[in-house]
Amino acid sequence: ESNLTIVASLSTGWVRNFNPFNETTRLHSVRDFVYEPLIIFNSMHDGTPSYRLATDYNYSGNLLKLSFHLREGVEWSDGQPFSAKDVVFTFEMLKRQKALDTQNIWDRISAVDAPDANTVVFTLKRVNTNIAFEIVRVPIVPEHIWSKVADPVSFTNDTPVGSGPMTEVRRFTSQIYQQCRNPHYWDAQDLKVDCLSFPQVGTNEQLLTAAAAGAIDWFGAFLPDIERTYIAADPAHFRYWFPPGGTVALNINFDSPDPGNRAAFRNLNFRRAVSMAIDRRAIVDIAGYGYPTVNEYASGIGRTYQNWVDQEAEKEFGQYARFDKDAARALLAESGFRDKDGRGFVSNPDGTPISFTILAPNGWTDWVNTTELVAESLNQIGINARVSTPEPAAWAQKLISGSYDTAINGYLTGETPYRSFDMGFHSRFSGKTRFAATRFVDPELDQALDAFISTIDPAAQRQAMNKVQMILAANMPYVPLYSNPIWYEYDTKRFKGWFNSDNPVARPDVFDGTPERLLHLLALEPVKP
Amino acid sequence: MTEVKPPPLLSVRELCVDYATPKGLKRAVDRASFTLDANEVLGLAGESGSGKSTVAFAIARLHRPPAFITGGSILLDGTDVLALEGEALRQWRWRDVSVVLQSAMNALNPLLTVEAQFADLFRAHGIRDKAEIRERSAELMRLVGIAPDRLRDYPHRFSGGMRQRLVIAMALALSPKLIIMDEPTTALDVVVQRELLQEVSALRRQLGFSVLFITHDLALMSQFCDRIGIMLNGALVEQGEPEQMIDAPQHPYTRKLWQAIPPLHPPRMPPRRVLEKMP
Amino acid sequence: MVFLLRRLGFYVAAFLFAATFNFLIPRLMPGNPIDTMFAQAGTALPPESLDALKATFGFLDAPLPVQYLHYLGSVFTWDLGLSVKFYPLTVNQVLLRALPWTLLLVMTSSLTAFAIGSLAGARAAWRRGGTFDSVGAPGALMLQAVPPLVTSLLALSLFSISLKWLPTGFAWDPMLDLTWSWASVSSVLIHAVLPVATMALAQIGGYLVTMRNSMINLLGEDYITLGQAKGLSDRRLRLVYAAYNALLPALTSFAMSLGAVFGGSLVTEVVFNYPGLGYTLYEGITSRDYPLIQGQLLIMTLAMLSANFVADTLYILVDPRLRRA
Amino acid sequence: MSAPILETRKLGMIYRGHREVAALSDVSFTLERGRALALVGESGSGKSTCAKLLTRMVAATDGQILFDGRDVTRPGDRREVLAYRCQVQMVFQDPFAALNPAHDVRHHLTRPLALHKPELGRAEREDRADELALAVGLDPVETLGKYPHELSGGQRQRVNLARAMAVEPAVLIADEPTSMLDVSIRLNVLDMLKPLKRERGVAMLYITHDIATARYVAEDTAVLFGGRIVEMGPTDAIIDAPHHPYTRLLLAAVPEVGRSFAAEDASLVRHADRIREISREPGPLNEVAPGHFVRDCADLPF
Amino acid sequence: MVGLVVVGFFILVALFAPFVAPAGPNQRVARPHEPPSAEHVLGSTRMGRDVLSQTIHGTRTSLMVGFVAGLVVTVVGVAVGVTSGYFGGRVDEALNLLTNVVLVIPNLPLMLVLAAFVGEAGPLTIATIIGLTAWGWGARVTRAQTLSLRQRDYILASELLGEPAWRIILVELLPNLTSIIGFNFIGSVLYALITEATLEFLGLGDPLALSWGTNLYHAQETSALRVGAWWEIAAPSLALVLFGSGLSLINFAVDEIANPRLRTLRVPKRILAALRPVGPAE
Ligand SMILES: Nc1ncnc2c1ncn2[C@@H]1O[C@H](COP(=O)(O)OP(=O)(O)OP(=O)(O)O)[C@@H](O)[C@H]1O
Ligand SMILES: Nc1ncnc2c1ncn2[C@@H]1O[C@H](COP(=O)(O)OP(=O)(O)OP(=O)(O)O)[C@@H](O)[C@H]1O
Ligand SMILES: [Mg+2]
Ligand SMILES: [Mg+2]
Repeated sequence: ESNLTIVASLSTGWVRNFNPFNETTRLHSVRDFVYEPLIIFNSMHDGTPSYRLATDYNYSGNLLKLSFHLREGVEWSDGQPFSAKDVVFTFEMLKRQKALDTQNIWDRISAVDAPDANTVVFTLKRVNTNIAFEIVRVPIVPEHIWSKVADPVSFTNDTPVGSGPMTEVRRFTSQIYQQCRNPHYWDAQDLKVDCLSFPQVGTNEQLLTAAAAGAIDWFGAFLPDIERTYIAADPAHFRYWFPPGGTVALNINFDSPDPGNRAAFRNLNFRRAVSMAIDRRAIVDIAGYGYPTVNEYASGIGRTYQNWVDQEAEKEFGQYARFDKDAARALLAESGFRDKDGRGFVSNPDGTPISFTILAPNGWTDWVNTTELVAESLNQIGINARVSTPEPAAWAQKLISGSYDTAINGYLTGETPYRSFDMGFHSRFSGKTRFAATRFVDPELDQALDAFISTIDPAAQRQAMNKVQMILAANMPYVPLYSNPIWYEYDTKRFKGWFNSDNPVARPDVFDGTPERLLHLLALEPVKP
Repeated sequence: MTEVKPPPLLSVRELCVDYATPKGLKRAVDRASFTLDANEVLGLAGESGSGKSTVAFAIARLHRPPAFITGGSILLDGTDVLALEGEALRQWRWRDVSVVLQSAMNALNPLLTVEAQFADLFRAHGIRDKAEIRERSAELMRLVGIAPDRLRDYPHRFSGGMRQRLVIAMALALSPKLIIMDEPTTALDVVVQRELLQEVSALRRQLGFSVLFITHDLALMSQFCDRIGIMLNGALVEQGEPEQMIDAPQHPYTRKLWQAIPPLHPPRMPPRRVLEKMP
Repeated sequence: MVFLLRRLGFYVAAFLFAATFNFLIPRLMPGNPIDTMFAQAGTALPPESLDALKATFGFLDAPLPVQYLHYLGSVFTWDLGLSVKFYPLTVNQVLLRALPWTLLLVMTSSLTAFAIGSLAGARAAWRRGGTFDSVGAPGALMLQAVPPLVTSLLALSLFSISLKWLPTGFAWDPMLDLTWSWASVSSVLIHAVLPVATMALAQIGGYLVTMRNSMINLLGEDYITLGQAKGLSDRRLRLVYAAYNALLPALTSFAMSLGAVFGGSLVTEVVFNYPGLGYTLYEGITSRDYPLIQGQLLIMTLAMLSANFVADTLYILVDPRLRRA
Repeated sequence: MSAPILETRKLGMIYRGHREVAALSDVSFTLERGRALALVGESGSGKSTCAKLLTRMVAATDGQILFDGRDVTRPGDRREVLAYRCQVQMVFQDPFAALNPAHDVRHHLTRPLALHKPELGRAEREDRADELALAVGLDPVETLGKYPHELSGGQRQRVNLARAMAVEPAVLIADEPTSMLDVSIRLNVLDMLKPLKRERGVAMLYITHDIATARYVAEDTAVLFGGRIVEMGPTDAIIDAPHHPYTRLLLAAVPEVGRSFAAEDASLVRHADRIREISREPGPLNEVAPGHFVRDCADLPF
Repeated sequence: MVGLVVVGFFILVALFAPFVAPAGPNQRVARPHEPPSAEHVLGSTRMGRDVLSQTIHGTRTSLMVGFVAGLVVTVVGVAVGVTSGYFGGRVDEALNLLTNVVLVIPNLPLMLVLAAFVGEAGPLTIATIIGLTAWGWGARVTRAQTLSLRQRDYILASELLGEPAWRIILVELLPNLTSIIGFNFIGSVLYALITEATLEFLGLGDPLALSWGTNLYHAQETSALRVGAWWEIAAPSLALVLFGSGLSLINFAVDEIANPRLRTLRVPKRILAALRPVGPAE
């Protein structure tokens, strides 16, 4: 019997909670492994679908209906058949229990119907060609179980009945738990792993200790000096692959509470000077141990979405995203930012002082070090910036409430660049999430973003996305630094079939929120002894 | 003294004791010599710091660093006290010489019952039979006038005078030849002091041990002792019988001591003011 | 008894005080604790989800005094609500899960340190100025100056990572089901070795010096001299007459230091990934789990009070002077 | 005899701890200018308590204290207490403990002046301190700059006395001022008290357990037992013609040169416990001779 | 007086940090994790900073935290202890209860909670928090000593003279409490030092501050020990241990001065050889 040991999240002690809707304390092995998605859109390959519980999906001609065709013969892990009724039930439950609808799906859909046992049709309120990506993120639960649950919000689903590969909880202690093979799994012939073990690990340091001892097969962690700390412990078997993920950028608050800073932040040349002052390569090497991928795209799109890059925008504005200290100085000087009081720092053309902090969440070492290097760079071109490290919670709150000057921030990835640009810059999110922290508002940008999801025509989408990039590159509302690495380390001693740069099937990390991990699991098979 | 006498029980010759201090050696006892006969009470008087206790501790071999005996000899009933070592010394202690210390409050271990402290003592000297220990302890308690049923009590349950009696009872346990009493009554008031000493006096007549009695109360000493020695700055400046010391004190210091005692009843000698300033 | 009753009054007062303090801390801090707590949860929750969550965790939107009364009620019924971080566990369950491990660490390390430290201190005092004293006493002081942090890091990297003699974490082998079998017990013991040793190391110095000093003070007492004059053996004199008496002050410092040990266990537990109270507290702090933090402080205070109570009782047992009817 | 400067009427004191201790009951006596009253008694008989009440450090639980005819039993406001303390001063038993080791002699002598004679300038205070030192037989030049640990016991007690005298009190309370001193210097210190009484007309309460020194210092003596006065009168009368059994016991126990332990009064000591028991009983005071009062008690059975 | 020398040395280093340190604390002057060499005596950190300079600058903050916290602890402890011990009665009961409660609430956890809630706790904040939570022991000891001093006749004598209470406390009592206060202060400095390091290490302080604690934190965060960069852990650890030992030794001495019984006499060997010591030890 093969047993794959995974660390998908850090914890000081496991608590039995297999409720996939619980945002705060569900076990990170519930989604995908217990509740199989309808479709997995491969975000590493522009959202190519892998059909799981669904075999097809399509938008109606007017794009206001989205239907999924479900796979036949799928059974729940207790042997009951899976059908469209379960999907409808799940979404109806989300409608009743707002607390479960963490993506606010019901803001955008008006009805869910099952015309037959294998078809589900979503009626949309507005055209939204991105909605399929969001809908498949909702775990589908069995009606015959959940309809009896009195309060699905606090329900802990101790013995889950699911559609995924690993539904049987074999063992559960606070130090380790095991999920094993679903006896009714529809795709059993592809599943070569019998059990998943989740040992409890509290900190990165402890994770490293366990991993270096060869006790973990699959995990994702920021490990300092990975070649020496991890790989060196067993160079024959230990591997890692850090493909680029979401963009990490310096956010500049257009609504900074400080008038002097605000004036500077709203000045395009100031932002460009800031951007040019930063040596991204050095940051990646020193603060990031070389793991991240430098992001020198003026739009900040990053290597992650290489196929989407608008070359025009980069040709025109790319220079502002590349390190050139002298140009930065010159730009400052010619825009009237001068050191008026001889203290070594520039002030606004009108003489108001500029002095700000860069927030980084305490404890996120690579980010803290990044901001330190950014501050150092800014100081060198005469901008008075200091680092401040509030608790992560406080950092997030300040980004949301807008009571900050500048901060380091990271963006989510999606099937297309749309998700990250939309959450970061669409005015409807402004001040609502930490991603929309720059408070840069541009109706044209909103239009371009909305245009992107109003069509399924690839050419039209590309055009809209180019527009988005052009606007961002021209205005530089944030200063992209690098693409955060996707943390992924693995041990080839017991299993083979791992994703890596030679086998780049999909995002390789094992975290909750990466549905591709299911594909990854199915690709693994035990090494024959 | 040329009279032919049996050899004295205790003879201290040219005893010197030094304390090692940060400033060097400090001589606390300076060539003190005296003898003590069997069944005799010798009093040592002198003011605070004159070395009385140091002498007593040296005789009982209770010194610890920083005290060092730097000269002289001590012979007790033929034993060279200073030559005793190890187990022999341990056995010798209390069997030959027992001590009663000044502070009645602190002389007993507060955490052990009186009985346990008696038992300790007997066991240390080879008497292990429980019944015998109990029997002998009770006997000793009766001897000093405390009901034996109080053996089970802890020391704090006894008054100062009683505690001092308990210590005396212990001191008698092994019928030592010599009991050293270092200011056994200073913490007590006069009536209790008197009661206690009368008792010791009676016991001595009954049991026949010798006492080295240390105090700075000359009047008390003159009542209680057969002979008196006066110490000044570590040296024994004068010794003799009480009458002789009262009537014809030789050393000026002795005279000064006498004059400093206001008499209770009309004076035998008019008290002369001591006018010179004290150091 | 009177003494104990008086102490009992103190315990109740202290506990109330601690409880109130507990209540006030999160409320005196800037910002809305509840929002901060959920902001921590990461992704942006829609307000409906947030409200639903708040309701689940029983956060009252009431004026302070009402909240306080409600809180006191829950403290005295020891119904501390749900843990946010460890939902669906209640705070009680989380604490109960962690308490035995911390007790194991604290008790074994304290007792070991107390025994070794006191014996060594007694020895040092007895041979005043001897080799043991002149090396031991300053050595113990140096030991006291070494932060437990440093010792545990060193011990972990030396014995667990480099030499691989001892496990690097957990309270027992995770693959074992805990029973009263030899395998389980030995697994627990092996996993406790390093945490206990590092914690004990941090305490030995203190006990050594306390014992040594109180012993030296005692050695001047008349009953020691008298015991010596009685011809008691060295051993008996040292142990029953001197050390036993010197134990009293040491005992007080023992009880007092338990608080510090409780705190100190936090560092050790974090370093050794040991599932005790300290680690849980750390976790509660970093994730702003207020119900859990409150429960933690309460239970630690309670533990401290019990330690004090035990020390008081012991004190009475040992010292007949306090044993008044 | 002049009017009493300080008078106690049926003074009583109960300490309330977890056990009540009746430390003093029904104590009445008077202090007069230029005279000394000795308070004699065994340890724990309430002597120090009496002193504490008179200094108003603690308030009596019963009875009255009259100072110059004024009732001062109850605690007053700060000014009133200050004025009283300017009149009633005390010399303590332990000469070392009574001086602050952190300050020199000058501090000890000038502070009372600064407090009670604010009109004096700094220089005048210094002069007065010199005078005070001289008055108790200390060389001002040599001693004023010294710290307590640099002084001998006798010298320390002199400083104590000088400090008490600095405010020129009308009443001086001396609580066993010599019991901690070496025999050879005790008289020396006692000798300092006499001129105060005689020349400055100070009224004195001399507390001691040594009845022999009482005769040396005080005209009158009160014998205290168990918190009650058992006998009171002229010192000579008390010593030479004691009435109360406890007084007789006390006298019998005093060590005296030339009296052997086997003397006839030794029997009194042998029955000490019984005598204590008898003496504890309350009873009225009877005047057996002019000014000589004795408390009624059961007859001795022997 | 080894202790004094060590502590004095550290104080000097702290005072003159910018002059002594070979480089700025946050300057990148080397490649990441360079082992000790002539150029970088204690090697470099992962960020390429000079460990020696970091330690030297860290000395400043660490000592500052230690001394500020020590001061707060001492001042609060002495104020509470003396007031409680001197005035007695109700005041004493209330303050004593407070002291015992402070003693009973576990310190470190409380501090952690406070530090976390204050957020981004800078060294001064940490010092204050330590100071405000750790004064219990000092107060208790001071109170006990005050209680015993209060019974001394010289305090009674001052009261009899009509000295006002504040003056008795300040002029008569405090000078006699100096050794206790000193003891308390030094002990608190040591405690604060260790505690600060612990808080910083746990990541509850301000990682940008420069103290031994943050140095350790950074070393841990960059897995210094695992990559063999022992120097990064060793430097601040050693500094902590050395300075702490120095303080401990001073305290030992203070203890000996305050309590003559504890004083060890070192009799010159020459004299000892000539003497015949007699005692239980031999
Ligand atoms: N531990 C010590 N270290 C140094 N000197 C000491 C020590 N103990 C005693 N001395 C000195 O030895 C001398 C004699 O002391 P000792 O105790 O024998 O005097 P004493 O006559 O018994 O006095 P007292 O009447 O006060 O008991 C004194 O000067 C004292 O200062
Ligand atoms: N503060 C107090 N609280 C309770 N009881 C006290 C207090 N002070 C004294 N006593 C008790 O009051 C009684 C009288 O004490 P006091 O000190 O007046 O005696 P004394 O005659 O001065 O004795 P000594 O000769 O020992 O000084 C004693 O039984 C004592 O225990
Ligand atoms: Mg002596
Ligand atoms: Mg008294």
